[in-house]
Amino acid sequence: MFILNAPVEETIEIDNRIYLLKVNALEISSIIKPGQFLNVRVSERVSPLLRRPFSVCDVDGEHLYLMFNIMGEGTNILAHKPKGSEIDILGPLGNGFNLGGDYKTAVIVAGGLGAAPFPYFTRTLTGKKDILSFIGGRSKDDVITYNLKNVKEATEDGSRGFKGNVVQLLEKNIELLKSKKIKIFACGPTPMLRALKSFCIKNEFDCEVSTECAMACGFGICQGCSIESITEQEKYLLVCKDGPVFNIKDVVI
Amino acid sequence: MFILNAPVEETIEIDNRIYLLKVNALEISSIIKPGQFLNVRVSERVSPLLRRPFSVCDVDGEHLYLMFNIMGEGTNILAHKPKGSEIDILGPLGNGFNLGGDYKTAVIVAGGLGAAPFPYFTRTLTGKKDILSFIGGRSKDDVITYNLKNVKEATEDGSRGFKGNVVQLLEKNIELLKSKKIKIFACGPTPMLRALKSFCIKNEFDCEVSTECAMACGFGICQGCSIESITEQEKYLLVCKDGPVFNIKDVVI
Amino acid sequence: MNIDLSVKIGSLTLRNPIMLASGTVGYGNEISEFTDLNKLGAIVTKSLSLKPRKGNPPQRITETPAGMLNAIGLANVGVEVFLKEKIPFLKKFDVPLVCNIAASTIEEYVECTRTLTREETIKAFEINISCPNVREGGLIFGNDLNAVAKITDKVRSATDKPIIIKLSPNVSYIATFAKAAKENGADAVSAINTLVGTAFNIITRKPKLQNVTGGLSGPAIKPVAIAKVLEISREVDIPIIGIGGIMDWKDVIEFMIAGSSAVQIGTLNFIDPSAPGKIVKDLEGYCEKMSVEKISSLTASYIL
Amino acid sequence: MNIDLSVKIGSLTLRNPIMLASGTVGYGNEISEFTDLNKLGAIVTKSLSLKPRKGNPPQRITETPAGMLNAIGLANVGVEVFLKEKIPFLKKFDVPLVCNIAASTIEEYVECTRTLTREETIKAFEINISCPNVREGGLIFGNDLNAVAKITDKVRSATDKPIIIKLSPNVSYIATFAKAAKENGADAVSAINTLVGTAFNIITRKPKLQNVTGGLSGPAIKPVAIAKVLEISREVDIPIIGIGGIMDWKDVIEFMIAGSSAVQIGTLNFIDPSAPGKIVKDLEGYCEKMSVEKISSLTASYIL
Ligand SMILES: Cc1cc2nc3c(=O)[nH]c(=O)nc-3n(C[C@H](O)[C@H](O)[C@H](O)COP(=O)(O)OP(=O)(O)OC[C@H]3O[C@@H](n4cnc5c(N)ncnc54)[C@H](O)[C@@H]3O)c2cc1C
Ligand SMILES: Cc1cc2nc3c(=O)[nH]c(=O)nc-3n(C[C@H](O)[C@H](O)[C@H](O)COP(=O)(O)OP(=O)(O)OC[C@H]3O[C@@H](n4cnc5c(N)ncnc54)[C@H](O)[C@@H]3O)c2cc1C
Ligand SMILES: Cc1cc2nc3c(=O)[nH]c(=O)nc-3n(C[C@H](O)[C@H](O)[C@H](O)COP(=O)(O)O)c2cc1C
Ligand SMILES: Cc1cc2nc3c(=O)[nH]c(=O)nc-3n(C[C@H](O)[C@H](O)[C@H](O)COP(=O)(O)O)c2cc1C
Ligand code: FES
Ligand code: FES
Repeated sequence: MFILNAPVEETIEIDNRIYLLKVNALEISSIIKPGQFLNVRVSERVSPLLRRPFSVCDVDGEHLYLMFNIMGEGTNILAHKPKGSEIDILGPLGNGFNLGGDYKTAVIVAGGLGAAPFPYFTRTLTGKKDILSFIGGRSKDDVITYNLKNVKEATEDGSRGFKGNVVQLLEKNIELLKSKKIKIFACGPTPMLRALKSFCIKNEFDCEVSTECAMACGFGICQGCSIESITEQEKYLLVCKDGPVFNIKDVVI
Repeated sequence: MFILNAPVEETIEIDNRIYLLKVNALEISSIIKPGQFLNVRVSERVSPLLRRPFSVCDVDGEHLYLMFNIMGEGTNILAHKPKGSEIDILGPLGNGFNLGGDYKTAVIVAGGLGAAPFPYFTRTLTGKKDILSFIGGRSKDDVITYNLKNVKEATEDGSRGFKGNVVQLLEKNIELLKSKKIKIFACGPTPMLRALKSFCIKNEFDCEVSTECAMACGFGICQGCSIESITEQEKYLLVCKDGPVFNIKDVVI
Repeated sequence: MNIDLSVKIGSLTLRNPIMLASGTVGYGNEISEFTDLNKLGAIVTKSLSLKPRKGNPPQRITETPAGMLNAIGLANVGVEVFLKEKIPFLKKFDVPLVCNIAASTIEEYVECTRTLTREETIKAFEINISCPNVREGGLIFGNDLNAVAKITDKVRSATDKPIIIKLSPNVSYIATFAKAAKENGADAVSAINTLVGTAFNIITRKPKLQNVTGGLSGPAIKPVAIAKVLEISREVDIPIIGIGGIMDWKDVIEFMIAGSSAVQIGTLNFIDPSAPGKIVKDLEGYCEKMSVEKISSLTASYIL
Repeated sequence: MNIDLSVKIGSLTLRNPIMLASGTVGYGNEISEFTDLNKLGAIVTKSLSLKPRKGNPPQRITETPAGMLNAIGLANVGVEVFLKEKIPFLKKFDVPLVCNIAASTIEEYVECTRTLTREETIKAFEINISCPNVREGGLIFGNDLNAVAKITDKVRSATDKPIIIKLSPNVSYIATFAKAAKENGADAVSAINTLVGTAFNIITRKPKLQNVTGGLSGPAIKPVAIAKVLEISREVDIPIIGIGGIMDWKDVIEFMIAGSSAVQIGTLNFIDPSAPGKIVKDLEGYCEKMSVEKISSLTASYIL
């Protein structure tokens, strides 16, 4: 874990309302793994007070990329960080995806900004496993396919790709999925994850999911990020330390 | 009184650590008088919460100039407002200097940033009255003579001009002052104003002083900016409404 | 859609829930340059006492993180001057005028109310028992349950107009005070007044306020204010006027959900005196978008 | 100049006034990656109860203007696991360890203290009577003067080590609680714990915290905390540990001037876990520059 002031090299609006922030942070970029995250101090001032967590979106040498949209004050400030300024980042945090294992095809399932961790994931796995990406969103503006491979799209309003949600799209492709030795890696809004969980249990697919919740510290000292465990009844798990990636069967979503 | 978003045209560091902010605000620039002030919202965020008051430093057509140094968070933000951004200003506020009257020479007395209101004052009075400026500071870096005329300088460490404070410099020039029909216009730190008050009373000089204090609203609704009156015992005067310019005899400094 | 923004505080109907808080708009004249008073729910005067009060010596205010401390000390023109010099201006507007009263003795509360109630422009009274910056007569009424009960009872006898008791947050259980107010005839309570706070200048080692302590207001106190409103709402059946740190229409909705029938805007007036008018418009927009026909249906609509 | 940063809390000497607050550093391991614990005044553990506690269900935290609300609900590993699994790590450091204890009954407080006092690594106890997020046994101890007196007295009999009573700010007069603590044998008090607050999601109309209310911490509460420290300092002769919203060395000086012998850093640890170490260095710089030979001379150095 490092806290460092990373120079901002670029902030790109890659799509309408989706930003990519490129910072220079070799200490972190050289060790961070797909699915891990950073906790970013967006301002030196007392408001916004807390750091904001972001998945590592991509890594390229000494560069780290974060992907986000403007949700509130923190992301608004981040989107307007001028080139040459510095941002205070803390990381790498949490456990990333477990990329190993006895599967041939990594199936990415993402909704909206849930796509954020997968460019780095894809880069890391390319050449090692086959990759299939199922990407959903409310309408075509919400489908983020930046730096992903073999993408199938779903939109709820049918404005792009399959009309329906991304889990329905998985259902539609069930034969394809069953025909391969797959492991699912997912990130997205809670309703999507709930549907995905049923889908995975029903079809006995192995699935790792990156979860989100409100966080204060990001590294295990505030106990703010609790998530109910399926296996351990006596205590909550911590999203920041025990996750954010969990086996979808292990946590209450 | 107007509240408006004024485009920032330029922020110039005119001297080490002294900034001049140029904004476009015709509604205000066309009516504001020397000695009046503006209350500036430096940030949309909840911190810094309150507006920051600044004297109008100069006016040039539709342009207003503010002069300040970095005292804290508010002035730090202001100093780094990018060209093209907007700042929310409220004004004109307070009563300016009473420029009329039966005097021939306007004597400016200022210490440090107390020089801020006098460029506009000088511009307005040029051609109408003679002007003599007595400008003091701790050392040469604190003596601000930007856009002033007929300047005599004083520094406490003797690094520029007269060695001593600005009131001692007035004392030294007492013959000159007595030989003219003068009115004094002053702004500066409290110890300077106290000394000036004694000086003016002793020598029976008429003197208007621009005072400063902590303010919340700047236009008379919070009652935060009270100042003790010499004449009225039953109530405090308000710096923002009854001032900031007072006859030096009328208020407790 | 026809949106009904009106709310009721006892027998008083306001055209919308936005009131201007005592001590943050003087007697209405300066702020009328920025916000059309006729578009607001009500305005509450600076606390009035029987005689004029000079207030505390400067420095009276200082900024704190997301808030401010004030120790104005109830500087005001007194009842007589108010009636003679301030009412004529306020008469010009079609907005309910609530007179806030602060006093050092129970008798003074009664006397103020009795005098002011004759003035028909005044539509209700807000009784300030909770100013943290004045300690006269040895009592801090706001922290004394018996005093609150007694003041409410006596003021009740002095007027037929609605009485709102403005509660102090600096107590262990605010609901017990709301209950005392209700049981003694109050029509509503307002919550909250400022929290006691202080700040020191670390160079001079003196308090930043001449009065040593002051009242904390602004966004910093919003979570505390909402918790106090919720506490009263869950325990006492009385209309609540929510106050504390409101900066925009979203804060207004939050206060209403937590139990407020109306709200007051305080510190925000200093920062943006045009905000109250804007908030009324924004509330209308919100109701339209969310298909809320009567804004009063939001009051205490929390789902716990 | 030879600067003496050491301070005394009863019989306990700390090498400097910077302590880490309970619940904001777990049991020390994570934060030790960012700040050298051996350079700090003391660390206070997360509140321990006799048995492990799961804490409140999520969502447990939310941000507010210049602050945050938490309703962790005293999630902790319990005394037994603490002794077995956490103490070995903490033993490696040369920093006074203060054990914070929270309990639902007076007996539980005593039992915890008695068990823990045998562990020599533990140098003092901080008794949390003021957690706003747990209401068990029907009592909120922090608001009950008799309970505070009784707990202090009983815990006093259970250990020879210094006892610090951590006071609730959610009371009318905190000094009366400090007095009860002192009279019943406490060596010091710490002030303050969090203020009760809440926040609602205006779309779902549900509280943002599953527990409904939570504790407000961070810079927003600093003026309130300093006022409470000052109140105690003026009325009760007992060492005070100041807590609430400290963000930098200037805040530490302000708390000391107002009456604190030492301070605790809480929420700041989440934002910058390297800050406590930096603050110690900055304090040394300040003392050098201002020719303060003994930092303890700042305690209650206010000029009112
Ligand atoms: C481990 C982790 C990884 C994340 N990775 C990414 C990422 O790669 N890209 C991205 O855009 N976002 C990501 N998020 C979510 C991101 O942290 C929030 O969007 C951000 O904190 C919002 O900050 P804000 O100040 O702009 O909004 P705020 O003003 O704080 O909130 C605006 C809205 O966003 C909601 N919100 C706030 N925090 C969260 C959160 N943690 N999760 C979900 N909703 C939230 C609030 O409830 C509110 O409705 C991640 C969160 C976690 C916990
Ligand atoms: C009518 C009026 C006109 C002014 N005109 C000018 C001007 O033309 N140029 C200029 O540089 N400054 C002027 N000031 C002072 C200016 O308002 C403060 O310097 C500014 O508010 C500091 O804001 P900050 O956030 O940077 O500092 P803060 O963080 O608020 O404070 C930093 C330091 O400055 C001190 N300070 C804060 N406010 C004031 C104040 N009102 N007066 C004196 N000291 C203060 C604080 O005590 C603190 O020590 C004027 C003040 C008034 C009342
Ligand atoms: C400068 C100032 C003066 C105040 N004066 C009074 C007063 O005279 N009477 C009163 O009942 N409340 C007074 N208040 C309290 C406000 O009415 C309100 O309860 C409090 O400020 C919280 O609301 P806010 O956070 O929106 O400001 C004053 C507040 C401020 C900031
Ligand atoms: C997430 C969180 C958890 C806390 N847990 C405890 C606790 O277990 N026991 C306790 O006595 N105080 C606890 N506190 C209170 C802090 O110790 C401290 O009193 C409070 O946060 C104010 O200080 P701050 O503003 O610096 O955070 C907790 C505070 C936070 C923010
Ligand atoms: S975010 Fe603090 S423990 Fe997980
Ligand atoms: S600053 Fe508000 S009345 Fe003067």
